[in-house]
Amino acid sequence: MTKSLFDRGKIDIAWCPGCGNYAILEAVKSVLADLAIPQKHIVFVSGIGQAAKLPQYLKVHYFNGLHGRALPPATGIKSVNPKLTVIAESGDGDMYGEGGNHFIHCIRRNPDITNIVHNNMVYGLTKGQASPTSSLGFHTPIQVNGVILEPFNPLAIAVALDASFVARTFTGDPTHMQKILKLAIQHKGYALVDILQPCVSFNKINTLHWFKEHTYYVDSSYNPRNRSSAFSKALEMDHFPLGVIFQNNRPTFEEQLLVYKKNKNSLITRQHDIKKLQELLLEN
Amino acid sequence: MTKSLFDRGKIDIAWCPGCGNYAILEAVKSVLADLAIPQKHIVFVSGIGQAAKLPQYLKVHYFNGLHGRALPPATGIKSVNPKLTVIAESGDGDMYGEGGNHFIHCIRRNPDITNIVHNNMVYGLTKGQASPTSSLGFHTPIQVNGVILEPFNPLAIAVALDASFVARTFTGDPTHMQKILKLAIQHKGYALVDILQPCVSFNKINTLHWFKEHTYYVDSSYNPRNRSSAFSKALEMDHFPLGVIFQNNRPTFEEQLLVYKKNKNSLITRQHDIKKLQELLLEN
Amino acid sequence: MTKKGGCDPKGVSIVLCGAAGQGIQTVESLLALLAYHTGFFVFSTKEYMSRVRGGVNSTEIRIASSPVKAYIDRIDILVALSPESILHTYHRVSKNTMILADTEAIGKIKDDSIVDIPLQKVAKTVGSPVVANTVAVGILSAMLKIPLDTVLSFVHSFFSKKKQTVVDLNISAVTKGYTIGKKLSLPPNIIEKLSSIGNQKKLMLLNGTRAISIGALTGGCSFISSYPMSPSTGVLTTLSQLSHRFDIITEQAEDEIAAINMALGASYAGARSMVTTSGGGFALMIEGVSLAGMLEQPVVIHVAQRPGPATGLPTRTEQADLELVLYAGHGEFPRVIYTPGTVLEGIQLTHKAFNMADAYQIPVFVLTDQYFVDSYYSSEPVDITTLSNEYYVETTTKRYNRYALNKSGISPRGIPGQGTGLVAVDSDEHDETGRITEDVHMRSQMVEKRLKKLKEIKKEAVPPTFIGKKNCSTLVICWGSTIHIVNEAVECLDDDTVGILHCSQVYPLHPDVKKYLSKISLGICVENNATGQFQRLLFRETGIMVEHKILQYNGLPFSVETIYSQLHQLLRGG
Amino acid sequence: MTKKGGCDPKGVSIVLCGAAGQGIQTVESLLALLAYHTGFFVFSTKEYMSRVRGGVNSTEIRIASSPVKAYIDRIDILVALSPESILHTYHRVSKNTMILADTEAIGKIKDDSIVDIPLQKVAKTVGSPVVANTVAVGILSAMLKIPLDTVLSFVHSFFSKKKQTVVDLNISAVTKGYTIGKKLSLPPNIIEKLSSIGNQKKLMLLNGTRAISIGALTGGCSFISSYPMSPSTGVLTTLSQLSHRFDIITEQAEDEIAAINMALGASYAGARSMVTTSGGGFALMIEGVSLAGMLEQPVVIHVAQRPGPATGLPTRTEQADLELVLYAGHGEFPRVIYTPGTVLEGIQLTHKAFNMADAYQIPVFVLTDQYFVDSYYSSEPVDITTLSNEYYVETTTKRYNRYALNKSGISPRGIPGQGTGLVAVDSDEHDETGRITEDVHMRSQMVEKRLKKLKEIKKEAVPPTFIGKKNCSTLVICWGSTIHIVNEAVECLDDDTVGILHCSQVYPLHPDVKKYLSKISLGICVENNATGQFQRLLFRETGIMVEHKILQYNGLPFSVETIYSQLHQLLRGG
Ligand SMILES: Cc1ncc(C[n+]2csc(CCOP(=O)(O)OP(=O)(O)O)c2C)c(N)n1
Ligand SMILES: Cc1ncc(C[n+]2csc(CCOP(=O)(O)OP(=O)(O)O)c2C)c(N)n1
Ligand code: SF4
Ligand code: SF4
Ligand SMILES: [Mg+2]
Ligand SMILES: [Mg+2]
Repeated sequence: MTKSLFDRGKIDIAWCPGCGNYAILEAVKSVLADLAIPQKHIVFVSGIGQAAKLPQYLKVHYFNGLHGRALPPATGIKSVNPKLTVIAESGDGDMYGEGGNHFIHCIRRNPDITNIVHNNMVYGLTKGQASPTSSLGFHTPIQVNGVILEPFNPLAIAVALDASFVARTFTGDPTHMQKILKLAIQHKGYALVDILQPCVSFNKINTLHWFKEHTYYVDSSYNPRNRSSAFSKALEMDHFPLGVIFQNNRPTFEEQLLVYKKNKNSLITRQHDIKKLQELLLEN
Repeated sequence: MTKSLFDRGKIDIAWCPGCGNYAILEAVKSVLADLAIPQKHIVFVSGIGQAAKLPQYLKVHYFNGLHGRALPPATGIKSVNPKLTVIAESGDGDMYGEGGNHFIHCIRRNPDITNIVHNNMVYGLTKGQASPTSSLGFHTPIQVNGVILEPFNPLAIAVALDASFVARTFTGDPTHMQKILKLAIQHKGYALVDILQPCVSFNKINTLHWFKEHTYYVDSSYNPRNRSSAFSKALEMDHFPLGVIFQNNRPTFEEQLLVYKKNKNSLITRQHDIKKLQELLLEN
Repeated sequence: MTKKGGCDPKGVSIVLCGAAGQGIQTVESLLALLAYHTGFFVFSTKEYMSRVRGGVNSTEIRIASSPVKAYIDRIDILVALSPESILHTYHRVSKNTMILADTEAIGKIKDDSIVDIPLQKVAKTVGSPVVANTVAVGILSAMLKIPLDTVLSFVHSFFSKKKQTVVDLNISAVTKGYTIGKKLSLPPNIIEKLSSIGNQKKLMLLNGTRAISIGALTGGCSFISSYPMSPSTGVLTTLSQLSHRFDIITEQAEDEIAAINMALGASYAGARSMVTTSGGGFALMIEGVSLAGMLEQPVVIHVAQRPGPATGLPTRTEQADLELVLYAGHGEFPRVIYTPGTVLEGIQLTHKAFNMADAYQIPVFVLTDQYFVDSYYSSEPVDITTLSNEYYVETTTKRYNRYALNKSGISPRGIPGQGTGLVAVDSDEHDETGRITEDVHMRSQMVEKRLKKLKEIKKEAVPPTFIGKKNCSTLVICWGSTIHIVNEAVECLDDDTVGILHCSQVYPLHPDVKKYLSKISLGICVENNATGQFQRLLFRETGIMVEHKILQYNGLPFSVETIYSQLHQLLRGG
Repeated sequence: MTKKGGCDPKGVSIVLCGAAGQGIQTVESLLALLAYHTGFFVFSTKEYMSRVRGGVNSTEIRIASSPVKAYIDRIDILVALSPESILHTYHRVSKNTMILADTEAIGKIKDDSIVDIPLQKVAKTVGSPVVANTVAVGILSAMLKIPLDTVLSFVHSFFSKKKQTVVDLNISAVTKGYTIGKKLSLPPNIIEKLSSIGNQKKLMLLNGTRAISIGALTGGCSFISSYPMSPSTGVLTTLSQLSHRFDIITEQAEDEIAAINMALGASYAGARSMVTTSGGGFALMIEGVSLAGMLEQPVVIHVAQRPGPATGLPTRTEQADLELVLYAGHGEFPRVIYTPGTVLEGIQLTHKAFNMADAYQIPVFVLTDQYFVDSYYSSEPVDITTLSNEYYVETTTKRYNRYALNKSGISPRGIPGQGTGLVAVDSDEHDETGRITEDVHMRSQMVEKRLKKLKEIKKEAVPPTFIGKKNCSTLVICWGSTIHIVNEAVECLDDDTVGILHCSQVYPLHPDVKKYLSKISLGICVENNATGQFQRLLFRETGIMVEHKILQYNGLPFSVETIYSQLHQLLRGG
């Protein structure tokens, strides 16, 4: 399959020139093409924010929902039609801030979806307020004295929640990004991909250069199957490790649902038997 | 100070006979008396549920708010009047389910409050549905095929969030409960106390006996200052460790607020200077 | 207390009163089912506190030989199980009430009229204190003159899934109770009432919760995600129980926000989906309601009202969320609100809700309340096999546009994976393809597209139910759960000039509503709230201000007698 | 396009149009402030896309020698900074419009009438492309005949906090621009308009955001917790900036639910607290609004409307959340809704909101919209030192009861730590002490207690503003941000029979509103929404159905000309 299949041609893209989002868009296209998933089986679900505009620039199905609420519809979609490849993506503010409760409980639920978070450590669309991942001391028009909330560490929390796949990558390395995205989509179960992404307009601290200086690749000897060591790895924030941090093989949400125990077909092809309902009515 | 100071006398208590909540109520009274905090400086904040009724049975100030929303008002109260001892308490469903997002972000914010969670691994007040901490396979009227969501591990998540104080205790051991509650209230910063509490009406699995069999005390050599080892400790779920699991000394939310940088008095004693406002109006 | 003279509702009313955890519910189901299986018409409703043990709750069971479907104040037989029971029911007890009490349990009471029934003692002699309730059932069935055979065979089948020892225990308990009951001398008024009760053919026994749940399945519902909240949880529970037998996903979400957003995702993927909630939970869904409006994503929202504001009275009843539901969601988009009054409407309108949601791609509400969902009654069985579904999902083609503009405002709806087209739905204002746009003309067109659906929706409005003589001059107007109560009260009035208008669809209103209102000289709105929300809605929609309201907002349902006496006072000055 | 003949608003209108990130905002603030400091009356408003770079945005700056406070369609001078600018403003451009464009930036355009202004080129020669905007300011100030001295000293002070090199750069840029501007020959109509602009004494320049923020501080606000959401964020940002100078906690919450609940906690502890939000964020606060109603906890809620449903058009304007705000919250409890139209009302009513919230222990709303918060204008300075606050918190005694029942329904409010009493507030229905109760009588009393406050609240309603001759037969009715637009349009009509009624408090309505409505023969509601929500509210409250509506729901504010021509058409049939 070719990447161009997902191209929407000459369209106006609402991102700033130089924004890391472009690299994510390209990586996503490449990976979808590589994986050769039929277009009609790919659904993107996003929230609201700059990151959340990504599906608008792809030839795929999408559900562009509310700020912070990408994961619940993604879970709904996947459970109704498990044949679909469902990718929930949004920004750090959306997923970890407004959507924090869904982030937690979706990981517990473990639907077979991919969760891409464009982590630019700032609120882009609303023009530069702190996000949950903003560094301590980060100055913004609201945080006039600098951020005083401990930065949210999505990887550590995902490991604490026993997420079935936890990874980090970085827009500065498209190859790595593709590799990780591919593994995440192929992984059976919930897969978090936190992507460090520079926001050239509002984050003058965590720039492309800064990220290059403050990241490193986990080496090939690293074993992502151990939860405690994954946690220690995830805690590293002076230099962010890039790669698959944690992985396990928990059963997925859908496969444990009663409706799929006997019948693997999508739920939407079935109808209730009205005669059985009539009987139910008189049952007591 | 005597415990009876907090007694409300002969009142009707809405808990079931044999419920673990009674022990928590008694422990709370003892600790408040021991700490000799003037009654007029103690504010309880609760959500909704059986656990959340606790303040009704105490002679203290209280703000009995919405289901899942105890932590935000507690933060509001503490920041407006740091002299108050603020205790936010509720059930596991309330704090970790509906209130999950506040749980996360309150830990990041780190106000100097105590967060008591009555963890009975079930929704009591609404009659027996699964809570985030219910065990896998737990059967309920809704989870007819047993719980399939990975149990929420509050301690591990709190450690992942770098909470400033994380502890677990158990209604079966009042002395331990008092010890831990005391440390938590005395701790400067956000302090989580997860209390394992049997629900005799709806949780026939995690009974008093079961908890006795499935808990142990962390020993005196355990060092709660190491985040990685605290995480490993928190992950133990075959036998739940009891004690202070993690502790650090992050600065509190209030003490970092601009309003208290120069002036330590409660905010409510101050008024804006109308002349300065008049000047502001003409400033451009 | 309001005056109740003149209204003496039919049948026998048995009230069981005791603490939570004392097993009143077991007596309720045993006795109601037994009466139902015997062929009596039966009604039962409960009022209970927001706690698991203790306090004081009561259940009313009415039994009659013709349909009974409403709550009455009068108590013919009171079974008092706890000390507080007497005080709790004091204002409903008259000299004609026969009071049975286990004096061992409730303590000595200086009242000779109280008949002691030694439930605990008998239970203990039988073998276990747990079967005290079954003893009570035995006593009451003897009093109701249900043949012992019938009682025994019913108790047998009721416990059939339990161990043999349990069955045996209950059989001896009920038998012992029966013997006691037979010996009780009933006061003449009760004997008279009982004598008129005859056997009926096979009936249907349902409460509101079950009606909504069956209606949902009939409407093709295959997905429900919700968060527990009294009194709405029953629908989630019922559907979960039924998920062994019907293909439906029932998911307890982490919060109400997740619930509605999951349901919208499920709907997008092609399922017929719903949520069930109550006031405070619904408040959290309001952004999601607005999303449904914008995405044009079908979804059914069951809101079971309870008294607010905030947590209010979690287990009690009220009708004070009508306006919240009517105006929920920022921005402007169409919706439909059904307010079933009968269990049959509960089935039919929930079924219709799914079809309307799908046909018009809108959120549809089923608005009930605690009294409705928790009240059971028996009625003539209905044939629901005629309730068919229309499916509107189309197979997409390459050029598919989710929001194609056309005359009706209803764009063909595709779902992902079915067809070659791409299905893009968008929370931002969008163009026909579903892509974000800020074009001012497209914006206006999309607003108009969404709103013009209302025109067709209005044509499908359910007409109000009119009961009475064609030329009646007074109309008692009600909506939702109060219909049976109002009906019985008006029957009591026995006045040809008084009719009833019940709306089971409150928005948009059927044009007949206005017609009825214009013909009368006096209108009276009956509402379980403090401000008359439906009166305001009627005014908004018809321009007619109904003069009078009968309101109640103490957390309890109206009783037949209250409505009767208030109507009486209004119409006849006392 | 609607006909605009006959309405030619005063002053000069300069429109800057370009992509986001091109610095239009800088030109806006520089030019508006410069004009303001020169002593001109100035108005400016922006319409912008929901993106950070690119797209096409525009800002209108009106300059005149008497007050200008409203958006007009007419463009006298267009400064086109991007290729899309011409198309974007096409329908507003007439043969009288002077178009300035940096053809290097926008590309060749086959239109001789366009005047090329080489912003980029000049900026580069000066030393940096960034100062292109300052060059534009230079050109425009020369055209406006602002003396060069004034311009230079203003630019100096504007950049005074930056490095000297930055100041120097901008000084040479503005000087170069000035030279270019002086050479431009202006068309006679513009010259005429400009000639009438004279200098004024010290004025006050504010936008809605700043007005609300200053009003809040004036009302004693010491706590705001909110979550960013356009167009409401400005109030949080402004107060945060001011937190260096005033004692106020400004906290960015994790979500809107946290925001309102934090604010309620702060209020409970004794702070005057508020939140600022917009439609979707407000939808998430609705359970919290109901909590405020139940706790009787004062809180001020600023809702800056934007077009919905759902995400809608995040950065644009609409007035479609009136009903949502009016009916928000499950259950029944009183509230107040202010809808300031002028910046002065923005200050005064926000101040009043805090005092009303405290006096009646209720949630009070300040309902604005994007057009209101983002529009600046200069006006005569006012004295706000007379705006005093009344504090209602009482020192508690041992026997303190938070919900003591009394005639007014307003129980004395204590706060924890102040006095010897305990302060218990409760989301469940409660008794006088604040403890949970399920007592039916207490429930009724508490419902009545909460609702009866409305009676006193009504007495403090802000009267509507009437503009016109006493005996006018037609009334143009508006609320919130549209007042100045309507006012200028009606002035244009120059018809003694047409008056204006503006409501800056929409709920509860002042009784005068009904008086005005009853006297007229024709009413016209002007609303920035698709269904006429205020028309419905007027009907609900007064029983009078205003016949006509002028509605707009494309995301843009009304223009003076649109209102004029629609009124013209309605009144004179063309
Ligand atoms: C309920 C709600 N609250 C707030 C907003 C406003 N809002 C839109 S995007 C956004 C944050 C964007 O930050 P992030 O999610 O990090 O995405 P980015 O723009 O940085 O990619 C906010 C607060 C909204 N649309 N809805
Ligand atoms: C918004 C909202 N959703 C749901 C409810 C219903 N509700 C009340 S308590 C409760 C859960 C109780 O469980 P938990 O918090 O564990 O407390 P417990 O009763 O077990 O002590 C729920 C779901 C509510 N009151 N408000
Ligand atoms: S604001 Fe930041 S994140 Fe958004 S498009 Fe621009 S650079 Fe990218
Ligand atoms: S339901 Fe469970 S938690 Fe609630 S009071 Fe009873 S035993 Fe305790
Ligand atoms: Mg971001
Ligand atoms: Mg619990």
